[in-house]
Amino acid sequence: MSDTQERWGIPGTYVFDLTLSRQGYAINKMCNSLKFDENREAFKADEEAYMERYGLSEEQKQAIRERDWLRLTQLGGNLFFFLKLGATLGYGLYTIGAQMRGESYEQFMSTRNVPGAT
Amino acid sequence: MSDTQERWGIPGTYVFDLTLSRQGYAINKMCNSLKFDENREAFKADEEAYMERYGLSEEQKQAIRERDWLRLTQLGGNLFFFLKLGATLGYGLYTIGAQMRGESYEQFMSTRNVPGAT
Amino acid sequence: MGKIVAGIGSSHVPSIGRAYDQQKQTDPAWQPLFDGYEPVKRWLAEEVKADVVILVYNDHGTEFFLDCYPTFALGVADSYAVADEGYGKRPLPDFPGDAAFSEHLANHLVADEFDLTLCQEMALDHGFLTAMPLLWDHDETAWPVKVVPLLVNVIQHPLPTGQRCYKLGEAIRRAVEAYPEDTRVAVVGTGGLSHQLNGERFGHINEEWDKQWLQRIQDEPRELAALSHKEVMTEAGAEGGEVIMWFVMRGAMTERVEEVHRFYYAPMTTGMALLALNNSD
Amino acid sequence: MGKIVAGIGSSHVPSIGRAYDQQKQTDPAWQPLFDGYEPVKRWLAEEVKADVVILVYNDHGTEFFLDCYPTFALGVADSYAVADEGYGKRPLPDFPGDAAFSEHLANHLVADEFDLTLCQEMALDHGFLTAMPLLWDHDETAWPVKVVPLLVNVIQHPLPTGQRCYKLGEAIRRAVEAYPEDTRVAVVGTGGLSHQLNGERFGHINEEWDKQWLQRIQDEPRELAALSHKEVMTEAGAEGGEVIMWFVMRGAMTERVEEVHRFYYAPMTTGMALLALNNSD
Ligand SMILES: [Fe+3]
Ligand SMILES: [Fe+3]
Repeated sequence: MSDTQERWGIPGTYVFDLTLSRQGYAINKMCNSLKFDENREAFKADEEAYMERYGLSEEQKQAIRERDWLRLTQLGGNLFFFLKLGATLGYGLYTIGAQMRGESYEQFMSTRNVPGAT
Repeated sequence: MSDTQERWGIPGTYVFDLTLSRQGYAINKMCNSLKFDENREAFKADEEAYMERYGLSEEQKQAIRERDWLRLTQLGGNLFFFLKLGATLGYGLYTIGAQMRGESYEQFMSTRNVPGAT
Repeated sequence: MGKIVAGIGSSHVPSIGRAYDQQKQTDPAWQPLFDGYEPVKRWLAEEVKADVVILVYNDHGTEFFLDCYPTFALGVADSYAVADEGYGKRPLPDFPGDAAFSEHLANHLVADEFDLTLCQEMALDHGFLTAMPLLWDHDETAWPVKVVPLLVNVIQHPLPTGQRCYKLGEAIRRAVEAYPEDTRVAVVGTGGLSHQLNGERFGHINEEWDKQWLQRIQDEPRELAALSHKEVMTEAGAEGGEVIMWFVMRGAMTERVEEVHRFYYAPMTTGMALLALNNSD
Repeated sequence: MGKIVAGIGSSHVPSIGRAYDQQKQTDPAWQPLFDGYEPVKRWLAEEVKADVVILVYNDHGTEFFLDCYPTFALGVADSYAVADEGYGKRPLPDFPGDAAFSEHLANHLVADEFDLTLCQEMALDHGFLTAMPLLWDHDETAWPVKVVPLLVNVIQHPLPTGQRCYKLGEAIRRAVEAYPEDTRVAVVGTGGLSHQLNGERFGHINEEWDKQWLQRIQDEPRELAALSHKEVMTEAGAEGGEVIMWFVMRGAMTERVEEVHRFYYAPMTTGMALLALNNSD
């Protein structure tokens, strides 16, 4: 499924090592650019053009089109950078996390000790 | 004369240590910006405004107004950065060096083994 | 002579900062956390009275990008800006640095074979910000302590080993004790405890492991520091691997330490912990 | 298994690059220099046949600024751009990296307690560029070797000690020998020899010291590496202090080395030197 999972052998976990970081460099560089308001506007105005400008692969583009955060992680996206993409698109941390777990937001929240502490 | 000379005790030499680097930070940040053509144009169009924008002290500004490279060095300018200022103003390495030695360009060149190797 | 006068381990979590800024100190979900920090805040103000805080943290895609990623980066500036992490700047005053002390550290640590990246400008994200207002009172413009930010790469493997972090702490102690001024130095290691923010295991926490950590970091830090990254991440989660930053703090303390206060709370996706230590020797 | 197959010390001077680009190879002032590199270029092409070159260099205010300055920075990219130092880009092809080999080095060296800054993008200035076309033939688009740039801070003190640089070389040898591929690796240390570009002593060179250096780096490198920065700079000039980068190369070689070629020429403000070494053991 994912090389980094084989390299590290921790289930359900994609360790962000240099190999994965290099694979996802275009994703993370694009996401990092979204710290600036004008870039967020440009992304929202034309996602395809923006992704093209940063040289994302077709697979990487598709993961972003589908807002598939797990796939994006497997392709080298790093959460600390793609949270900026999430913020641009209106996806918060727990929404992203629930999706990566294959759960609804409510299901995920029900697994927490004190779900009010957000 | 200069603190860094006292700290290091090497005659005629201004070792670029952190203390000196911090003192000259504004100079070097300004000079570093001159790697871009549009900034060189802006500097030439209004030196005073450009220096003000980077927060140079009056002493530092005065050294630049006088093209006094030795003084600029003593105030924390680092040659690798202020060479960009030199290039903007039409001062090359050997012209700057001769001035720091207190010599004319010709005097300085006459001290070299093979002055043709420039 | 410089002296290390306190060692503190503390989580750094963005939601804590939001709760602080939104004044949720008495919100039932948050009160335990804020109450947990109170005794340490008091101890620091009344007994420790540090002049400078060396705070060990990591950046979270805010100020450093992967084009050029340092293993260790030390602030050597007069002041440090509060970063905007994309939701607006937190209403905290910028931090005063102690550049002379930073320079002393830089000179000492590089001579001692630590290959630091030195930063004259550095904006600080929640890795740095979270613990500060919970540990030191501030008003709208000022902090009662000066700071030295020390960044550790815990984002992109290869990370420094736990042992390397521990040795950095030991070297920091030597450097502090060689400082000619009578400067009282607190060292804060931030991060952890268990949490994971990626993959199907998102949300993994391990309260049992966290509670053991709070004891073992006191009694057998070298054994802990010898664990591999894989061992730590398997138990504490991928992002929990950042606990290695506590070793810098622990390495700066004496062999034996005395516990001043301990607090643990795991409401959502992170084992939030606070540990305050005093030197015994 | 990886193998270190050559060790080279070489000056890096902008005027050499200009002379090369302006085809001054037979200009009387420059011919000695280009002739001096020819035998080594031939040896590298015909006997050494390296696959990868680790080139140790420093940046000169081109790609790195003082806001965030690393002690050691290692390239881990697939390719590296030729930098524009403000006079237009030199007409040299960009450099192919060997990212897999770089990653191996990064993993090994960080585990070995070298606190590297890792660079996935890195444009290379004359510190890197000067020696390459004098040592390896290229056409308009390609180089016959892959490269790994390794940057050392020799600009802003505290610099790493000579001994730290030597140890980094030793660790590089261990890492190379642990590489599973049959990769032939040349290590090039650049910089120096004596020169000074600041203050009233601008233009200081010390031919006697330089000539001793070329022998002592072979026979007693540890003694040389133990010299303080002040001792080196007093003799070799403030900017001559960058010769510590040669220790990385020397540390990567065996205890005893065999001299393949030596060349020295001091026409203007820098003692320009070339030294090619073979492992003896
Ligand atoms: Fe963190
Ligand atoms: Fe250089």
